[in-house]
Amino acid sequence: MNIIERILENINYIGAVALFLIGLRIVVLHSNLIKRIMGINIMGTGVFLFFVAIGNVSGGVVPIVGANPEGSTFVNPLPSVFILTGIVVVVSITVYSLSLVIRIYQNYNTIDQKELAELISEDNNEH
Amino acid sequence: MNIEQLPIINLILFLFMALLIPLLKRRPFKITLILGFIVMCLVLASSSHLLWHVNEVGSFSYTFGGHEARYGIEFLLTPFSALFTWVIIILAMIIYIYSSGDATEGIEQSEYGRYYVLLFILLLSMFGILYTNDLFNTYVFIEILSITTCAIISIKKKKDTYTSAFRYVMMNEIGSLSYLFGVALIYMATGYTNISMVSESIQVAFASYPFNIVIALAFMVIGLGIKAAIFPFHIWLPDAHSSAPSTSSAILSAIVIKVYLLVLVKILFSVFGIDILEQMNMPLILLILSGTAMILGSIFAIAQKDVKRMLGYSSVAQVGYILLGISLLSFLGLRAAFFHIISHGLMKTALFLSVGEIIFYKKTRKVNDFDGMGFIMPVAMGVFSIAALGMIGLPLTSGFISKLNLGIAVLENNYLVFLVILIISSLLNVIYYLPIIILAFLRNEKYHYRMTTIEKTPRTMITPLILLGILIVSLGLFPNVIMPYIEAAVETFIS
Amino acid sequence: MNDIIIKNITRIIIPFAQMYGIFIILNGHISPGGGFAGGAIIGTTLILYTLVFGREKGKKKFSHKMSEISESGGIMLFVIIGMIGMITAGAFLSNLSGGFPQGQLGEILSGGFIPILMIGIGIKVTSTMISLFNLLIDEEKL
Amino acid sequence: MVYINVFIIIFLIICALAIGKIKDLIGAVVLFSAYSLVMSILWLLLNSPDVAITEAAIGAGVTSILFFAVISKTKRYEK
Amino acid sequence: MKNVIANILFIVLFIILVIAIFEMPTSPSTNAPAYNDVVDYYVEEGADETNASNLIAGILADYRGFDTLGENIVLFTSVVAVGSVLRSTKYDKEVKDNE
Repeated sequence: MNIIERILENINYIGAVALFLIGLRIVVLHSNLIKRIMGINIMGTGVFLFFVAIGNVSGGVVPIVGANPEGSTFVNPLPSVFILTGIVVVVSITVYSLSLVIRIYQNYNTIDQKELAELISEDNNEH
Repeated sequence: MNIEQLPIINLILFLFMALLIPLLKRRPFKITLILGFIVMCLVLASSSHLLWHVNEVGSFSYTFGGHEARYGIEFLLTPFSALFTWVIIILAMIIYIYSSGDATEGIEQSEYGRYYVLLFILLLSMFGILYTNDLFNTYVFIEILSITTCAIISIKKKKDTYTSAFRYVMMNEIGSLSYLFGVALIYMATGYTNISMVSESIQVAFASYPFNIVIALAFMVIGLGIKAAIFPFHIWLPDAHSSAPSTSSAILSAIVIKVYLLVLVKILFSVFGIDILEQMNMPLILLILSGTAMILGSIFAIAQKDVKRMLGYSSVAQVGYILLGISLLSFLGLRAAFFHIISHGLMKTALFLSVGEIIFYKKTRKVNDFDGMGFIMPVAMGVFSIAALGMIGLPLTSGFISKLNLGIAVLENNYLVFLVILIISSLLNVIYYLPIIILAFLRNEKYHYRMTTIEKTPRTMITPLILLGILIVSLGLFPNVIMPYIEAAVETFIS
Repeated sequence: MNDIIIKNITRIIIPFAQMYGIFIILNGHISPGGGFAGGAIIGTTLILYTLVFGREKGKKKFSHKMSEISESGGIMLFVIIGMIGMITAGAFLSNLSGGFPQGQLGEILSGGFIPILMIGIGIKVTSTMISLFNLLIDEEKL
Repeated sequence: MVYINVFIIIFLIICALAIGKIKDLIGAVVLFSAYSLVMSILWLLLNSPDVAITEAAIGAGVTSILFFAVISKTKRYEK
Repeated sequence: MKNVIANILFIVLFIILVIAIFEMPTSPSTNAPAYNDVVDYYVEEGADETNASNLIAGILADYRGFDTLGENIVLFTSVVAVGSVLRSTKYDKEVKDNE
């Protein structure tokens, strides 16, 4: 079957897109705040997987000069550089949002979006 | 040390200032404030020089590490980036002077140091976004910008700031990752991240891999649209604006959103180019979004009782105006959009800062409590009125000029519908701004006696407000002072 | 935690893990790895120490002041190295053209400022990780 | 080689879906840790060991610890 | 109900993206458009210009060193931001007293 072959060829890209969308779904629809932060992380890894898949060369070797036999093709080093930056950025965002979660829990005693929305609307009605 | 080093020196000055503040925490806070002011003055001087240089001598590029632009990272100084960094530093200085009069509402004394660290890193990232000519470098700066903007909201220790900051950080992160996905798709099809190189090879890539380019455009516009509060993605904005400290709201609404819109302009015109956009019917989609934003933003604003929320929704409508100018894809349209970015920046700063002063001294944010406020705080309310009249678009203010320009641009393209929408939106603006002015100044004779008991506000708070009022009026009277620079900025995208 | 087995095993593991982290940082430019990975590994060992021996002892190993210094020190090092390039070669972050020693390809001392930068990044990441963990875990001091 | 790749991708997708479904947050973090580790193996297969090391240290190590720290201060089970 | 609609939307989006992927230059070879002259330059000249045998480290610190500086600034900012959120202050004391 042609279609299965093509899926197998592009499996990394399809996986990347799937992870991106699953992460997006968790961020948008899930009501638990910590789960939503995990969703951000999953989205991030999806994008990074896409980048890595762009850089891959089948039969290529890691771009380290002198450690590989002569004549071998190197993989594209640039996507790796992008991702190294990206991973750290996503971690920073994660930690910042986790600190917000701690504060929200201390103030409202819940980390569930639906309960939070109710509590906030109650607060607004009191004033 | 030649002129080409100035952009990076600006960034390093901001960075050093941000690193210096924690070291100074045992000294009196005044020293930090004065040092920060000196840094801002230096940056203002160098940005003014750069603005003069790029307009008189010509644009130039600066590459890091002495590598060629395509292999490394490039800073591109065009009339566009020079003009808007100059505007940003002026607005930031006004807000900075205001906030130094210990009116940073809701922020505690012990957090002042961190607030200014975040403020300087915020400025650094905005300068970086405008200077850089590299898609991935833009992503890095966008992330710095989004984390700092969230942090200057959540620095206020109140219950609702945390929830609104959390929502903002989630939306922001979805936006950043969508943008990064777009960068990945463009990199996949062209092999470059340098904007000039991409725009050279994108036509070929579009011919061979159209799906890459279409999806990349969609992801980037959605990602930046979330951050710039373009209509269907604006849900984070009113919460974030109303719960943040007043100075932060002014920064957010007047500068940060505009920076994202400018990135969007850069992406649309420099990366993709008008040809591809028109083939994809992108202008039509953006036009529809901007039209709905202009009407619905104003209608939502009418329904608000909290004055800061009202201003937030008004920003949604104003983003619609700017987007309308951008999506006409014409010289006049972009000129109107750029002018409106500047004039709305001034007006929104004035509105938020004057409201901030009122909230700080009167502890009220309900629209109905503005009864007779004009006699209690004449300067704040006076500047508020000037800015509000500007938002309505009355002559003599800068708002009138931007609406006039926008109207001309719309007529040039024969979009009569949008002229009607423009007028309806202005009328809706009248409905929610005018009652406040009438309440504050014209009704309730009994408040007249309060003229004698004017609140003593620090001079550092009054001066920026008066300055803003003067700037709004003078920009309305003499728009031609700044028009050549704006036209030069437009010419970097449309020749 | 008062389990003697965990304490002793942690004592044995931590030096090796830290050595591994330092190895990764120092070899970042000749083999896979680099400042981020190595810094994160050293950071996790410090977090492990704090978890096993408690916050007070952890504070002694890596005090607040030290983390603050390495916090801004990492960036400062970066910018100063960049400025050296700016003065000598006229471009921010000039490496070999900025006059940094070239060294022998494949040795640890090679690549101009890259090893120095990697060490800077490593220190920065380490201190960031441990101070973020401490901020998150700290009891409220009311 | 291709089949290992496919297997890993399926594992990752199932992991991500399970993170969305599971009610116990500690379990979700453990799943997330496993997810990051397998992701780093995948990146090793795709010839980028630098990224794999960083992801194993930061994604599976530090991020999980930070999640645990926060869960210990908030609620463990969601409704 | 809302979830079902959202799920269908996500599945449709996924299918669209997968169909788009089939049209993209996905082949993992040196013929891919991403593997262009820039990469060739890095592979051929990178080791000489930076004198680091790991090209990724060379690009990270030298060619794209400014990105790395930006990333360090992100880390610094995150520490400041988390500190500003989590450092307990007078406000928390008031909340505790009220309870």
